[in-house]
Amino acid sequence: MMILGLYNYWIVVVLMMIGLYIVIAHGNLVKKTVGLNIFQTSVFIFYISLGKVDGGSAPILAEGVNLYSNPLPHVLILTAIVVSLATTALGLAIVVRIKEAYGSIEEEKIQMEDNKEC
Amino acid sequence: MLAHLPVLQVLIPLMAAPLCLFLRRPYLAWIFTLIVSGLTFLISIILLQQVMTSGSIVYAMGGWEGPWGIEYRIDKLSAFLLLIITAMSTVILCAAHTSIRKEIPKNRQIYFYILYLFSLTGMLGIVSTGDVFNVFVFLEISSLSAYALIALGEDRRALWAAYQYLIMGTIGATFILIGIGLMYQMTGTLNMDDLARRLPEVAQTRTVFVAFVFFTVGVCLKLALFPLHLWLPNAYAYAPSIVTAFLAATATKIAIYLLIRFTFSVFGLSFSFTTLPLQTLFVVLGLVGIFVASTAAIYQKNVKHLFAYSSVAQVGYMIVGYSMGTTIGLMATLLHLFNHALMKSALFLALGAVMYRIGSVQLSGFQGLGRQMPFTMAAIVAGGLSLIGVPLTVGFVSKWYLVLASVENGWWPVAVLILLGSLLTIIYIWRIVEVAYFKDPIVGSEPAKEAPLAFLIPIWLLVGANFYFGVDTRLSIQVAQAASQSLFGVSP
Amino acid sequence: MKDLFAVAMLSGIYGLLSASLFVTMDAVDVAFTEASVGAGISTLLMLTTVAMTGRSENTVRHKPVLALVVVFVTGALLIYGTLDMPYFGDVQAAANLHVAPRYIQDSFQEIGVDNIVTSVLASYRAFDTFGEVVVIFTAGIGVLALLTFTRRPKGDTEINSLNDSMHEQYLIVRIVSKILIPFILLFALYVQFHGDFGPGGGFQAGVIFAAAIILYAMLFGMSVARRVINQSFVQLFAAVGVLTYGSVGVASMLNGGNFLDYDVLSDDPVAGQHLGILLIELGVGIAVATVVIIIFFNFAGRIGFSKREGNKE
Amino acid sequence: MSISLETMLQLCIILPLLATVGIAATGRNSNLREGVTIVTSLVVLYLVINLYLGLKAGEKITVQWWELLPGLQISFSIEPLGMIFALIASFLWLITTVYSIGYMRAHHEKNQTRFYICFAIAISSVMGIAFSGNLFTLFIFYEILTLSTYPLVTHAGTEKAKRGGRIYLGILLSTSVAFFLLAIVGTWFVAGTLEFTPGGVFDSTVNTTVAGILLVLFIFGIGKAAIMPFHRWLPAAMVAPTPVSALLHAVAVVKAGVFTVLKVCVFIFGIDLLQILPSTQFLLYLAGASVLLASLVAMRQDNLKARLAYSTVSQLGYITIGALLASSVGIIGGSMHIAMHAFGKITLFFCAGAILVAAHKSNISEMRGIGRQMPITMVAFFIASLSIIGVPPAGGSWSKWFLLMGTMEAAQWILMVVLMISSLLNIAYLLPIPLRAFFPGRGVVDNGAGIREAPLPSLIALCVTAAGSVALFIYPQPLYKLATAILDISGMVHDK
Repeated sequence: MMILGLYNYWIVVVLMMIGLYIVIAHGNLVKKTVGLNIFQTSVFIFYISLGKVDGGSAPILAEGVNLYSNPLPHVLILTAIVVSLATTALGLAIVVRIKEAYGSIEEEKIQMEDNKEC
Repeated sequence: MLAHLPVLQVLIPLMAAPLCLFLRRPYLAWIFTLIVSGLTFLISIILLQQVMTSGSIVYAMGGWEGPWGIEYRIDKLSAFLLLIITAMSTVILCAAHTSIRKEIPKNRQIYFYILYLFSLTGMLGIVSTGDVFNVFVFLEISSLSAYALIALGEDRRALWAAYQYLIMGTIGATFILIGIGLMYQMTGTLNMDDLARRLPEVAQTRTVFVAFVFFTVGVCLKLALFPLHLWLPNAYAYAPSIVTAFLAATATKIAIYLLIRFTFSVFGLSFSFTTLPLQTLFVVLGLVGIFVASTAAIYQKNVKHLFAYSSVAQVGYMIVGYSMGTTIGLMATLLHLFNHALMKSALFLALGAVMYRIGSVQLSGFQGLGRQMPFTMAAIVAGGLSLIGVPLTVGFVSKWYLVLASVENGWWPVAVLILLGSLLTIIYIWRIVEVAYFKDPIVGSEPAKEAPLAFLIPIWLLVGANFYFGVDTRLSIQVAQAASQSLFGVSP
Repeated sequence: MKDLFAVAMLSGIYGLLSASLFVTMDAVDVAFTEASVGAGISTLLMLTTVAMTGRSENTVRHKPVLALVVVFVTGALLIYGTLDMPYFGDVQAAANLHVAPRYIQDSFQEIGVDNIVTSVLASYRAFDTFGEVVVIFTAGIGVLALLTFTRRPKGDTEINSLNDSMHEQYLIVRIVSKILIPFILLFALYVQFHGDFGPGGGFQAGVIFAAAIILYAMLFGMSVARRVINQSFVQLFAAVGVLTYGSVGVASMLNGGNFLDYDVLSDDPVAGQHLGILLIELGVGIAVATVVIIIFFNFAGRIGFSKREGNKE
Repeated sequence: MSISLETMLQLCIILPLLATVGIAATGRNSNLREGVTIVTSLVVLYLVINLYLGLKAGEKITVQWWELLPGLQISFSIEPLGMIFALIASFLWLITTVYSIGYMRAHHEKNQTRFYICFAIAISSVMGIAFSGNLFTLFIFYEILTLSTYPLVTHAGTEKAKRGGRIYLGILLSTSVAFFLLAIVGTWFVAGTLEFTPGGVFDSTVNTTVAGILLVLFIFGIGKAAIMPFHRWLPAAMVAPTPVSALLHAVAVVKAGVFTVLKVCVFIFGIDLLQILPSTQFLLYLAGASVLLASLVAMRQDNLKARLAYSTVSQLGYITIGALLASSVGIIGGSMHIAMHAFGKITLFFCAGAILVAAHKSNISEMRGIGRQMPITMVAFFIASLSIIGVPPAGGSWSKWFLLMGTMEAAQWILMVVLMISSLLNIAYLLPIPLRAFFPGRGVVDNGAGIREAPLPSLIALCVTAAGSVALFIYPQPLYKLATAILDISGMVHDK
């Protein structure tokens, strides 16, 4: 029962960790950003899944429906998605500038350049 | 209108930011920003008075009282923080126009002011809100604008620093988000008060434990607590001078605030300090942080780097005070929040002035500045003395309480280490002094002129504050004491 | 996976998948948004970035051990945390018992909107949404601050040429989508105002609207698009979006209510709520649409430029 | 006299500060500038004497300033010990000013304005230390003194001066921050007060180990007392211009140190507690060691100022011993020695400076036969040496006598021997200098061509101080009375 009850969360955790791993382990800035995206999106899935109610339907009032899923996580995640979009946009903008300034988007290269400077 | 002050505090800068787009000229934008920040400062003063006299203020957004709606909750602690942030931003802004004109291309200056206002908004929002998810949202507002502001630095390394900060910051924020989610899952509420009421029932569950861990780690990332501080030095070193001054004075304070707020007002003291060895962990991390960072500071060639590391060290002090888990300890932390804001803003502004004149803050470039920019260097020395904790400066006050708190806990070794830490401070401050006063200017370099008044006035305002609040400690101590007592539930 | 192009596409697909996952978990609004953002905008941005930074990643992989450790610890911790969780879909879970029921039961009387998500989003937790708008606006400004040219680039010509060459060829595509665009815009408006009853609302509408413009820009070249849509005008519009939202709140303050308390906007609270939600959704729509446009234009505007810079190295 | 004693007390501290403004303003015109300094020092001296009379008349003089931290006030009150210190400092400030006028000009020093300003600040903080009513106040002025003297030490601005200053500041700040402050906080926590109270602030229930630790922290923390191993700053500070070495490092700074030690012993711990503390004995031996070693090191110094510096270190050890002996006689001896040594040592420094200015000589080996050219200076030097050694007809003999008495009374035979040996060493390293100067012995080329006495102001100054140490031998009564008064107020019996 426990397995059945929690498998969903466990999958989410695995997804999160994949994302996190990409962020930490990859030197390529675009990939880092992608990883960040995956990480955040997985968190969203987690939120949504904790709002799911068995047999509930989408929280839009309708005739003859009396069991709805929890709308609150949805709202939170709507906000969170926008936040993640904002972060991605800003991050990529910085990446672009880095490319222009360093001519590379590989962590090692950039670090080397910096160490040369100071 | 008085009833609306809590929201106005946040709303005014928030609405002002987009308005900046309509005034095309940077100069106007600066004046406008300055006025707005000044307004928030006034509001924060009034709020502080109200809170000190008549307890916490609750303001329900959209008329939906918590936990269904989002409510603002200003208590002594948050009022104190509001005061610090708004005051710092206002003073620092005085120098903004002069410094920005030099460091940021003209057609980006407008955006600078907008982002500045947003990061101010974000911080104020974090401090005022009583809803955990709202914290996350405003945290992101302030962080995003901070990333952009840092990336505006002249040096290309600013970009890399900003990106690293962005990654770290976002991971931290997401951790916090996870923590919030878990809390919500166990309690079904997002309102801090409500959480405080409902968490104890489920306090023993592993989920809440994990929630606490994730939240703490997330905050420590933002806090740049050793060993999670790696993003900070570069970010501070390459950001535009004004940004550095502003962030150094406020950003880490916000993180500390969050830590205090959640451990004391949400999870509750007993939980936070018993479920896991937080106390010992933080004391150790704090102390190690103090020593590693201070030692690193000694070896820096770039003075902005130097003071950035010293900031990390100072965070260590605050954490140590916090982890005492006593009224005096927390009081010391709060005092140090206030005092450190004063010192660091003064120091970084002074560095901004140096940047303005000689275009770099390499230590080697400081040769002979003692004679060429007497007032600026004097300010740096004064700030340094305050950082060391010489009597009659604010630094001394916080040191005193830190040591007192650790002695009270019977942690003599900690007290000794704290004081030894300040010896390291002496060393790195004196490196600057000796270069500035005992080395003759590099031959061939044209002598630098004294910084313009636009710098000197705010700088010396802050230096003055460093001494004033070191001599007349009534205000800061009274507020800090009241705040920490109310957090401990002691009736003053 | 060395090819960044593929990486970007896959991340888009991941977004789409999670969107469908959301649908299965009754989160239609979220799904809608995630689809438009995860699969749409961010993928688009990634592709644009890749176009500038080059497709291939170099192979050096560093400190995977440390990363693995961190990831493993975090993951283990989370799994450990899940052990005490209420089971997935549990009706009795605390999350579904304390605050949420009120929304489900009373929201209609209090706000008169079928879509509970909308009522929560736009009224109960309207302040969060306000924050969300500010966040996206901040991002827009941030991108502007980072990517606006400090000096007028000679790049424009290149961009034109690039675009022209691109869109001379695909005549059919052009015509088809030229016909499509008005419909897309219409759909955007529908989503905008239909938010009360079905999934949708300002944010999604804004994204769709922006998508239309972007499509246009892609087909007819940046320069043309630039001519049609004046940049500074767009920026001001974004500001207007945010201000609209804010001023609704201020209005309610002036009418003696709390910030964003729509009840006081009209004599009948429900009507007031309707009005308020309508207005703020409008604000959201405007802000999001314009910001997304800004972001995209500034990215695309850089293409030629950064290519040159890159070659310099 | 219209103004009240309280006002005078505050004026003693504030006037020098105000003077700095005047000095800065008149910086252009050197005569005016030094005029300001002299007038100020005269006034301060006058005030202090009035206070002294007031104290003799049994007035209770206390002043409360604001509360710096809750429960910790900046407050002043006058008691005999502080009075001694204040009298010496203010009097010798006047003399030194006269001296430095001659010295600084003849030596063509740079930034003389800065010099006089820092000097004034230093004096004001010395007054603050002397009159401070609680340990907290004392600590604050103690730190100000350290900082304000740093520019004086590094006055020359050379690499050597920088290094000297580094050691100076490094040791003094470090000890005071790391140990002194900790000790103060500890005391505040244990005793709940920092007020100087006769008989000590600790009640009988205090845990002696804790108090013992505190005592050690105090003795180490008060780096200005130059107890080994924290004495290095004193020789390092000798890079300063001679007047600085003379006043600050023979009188103001070092005496501030030992004064603080005395204060702490008498008014924080109290004699009775001191006697039963486990760490006292250890500290006594430490002080004894520093007396002996410093004398030995002094023997081997050829640079005159360095030798004097080490001799100071050893003499400070005497006073610390006197304080730690925790016997009435010891206290008397210690407090008297503050005065005696001050007069003696400042004279020696004056002479060293005079020789430097007039003959440009700083090494002892070069000073053979110099007595021919500079008789007055060398006579003064001779007298002062006697005072340091402690033989009649110089004041030093009294204090050393009492100190010896103290060691006997406390049955500290080892220390008694130490003191005697070190007195012999004093003879060995001080007397040869004047003797050689007058009787160079055979086969020494007369190197003194064209050397004349030092400039008049300097000469006057060193004569006055030399005369002073003789006078203190002939009329020790006032000093003795003050010293015994310390015991009276702390309610201790002593044999007249």
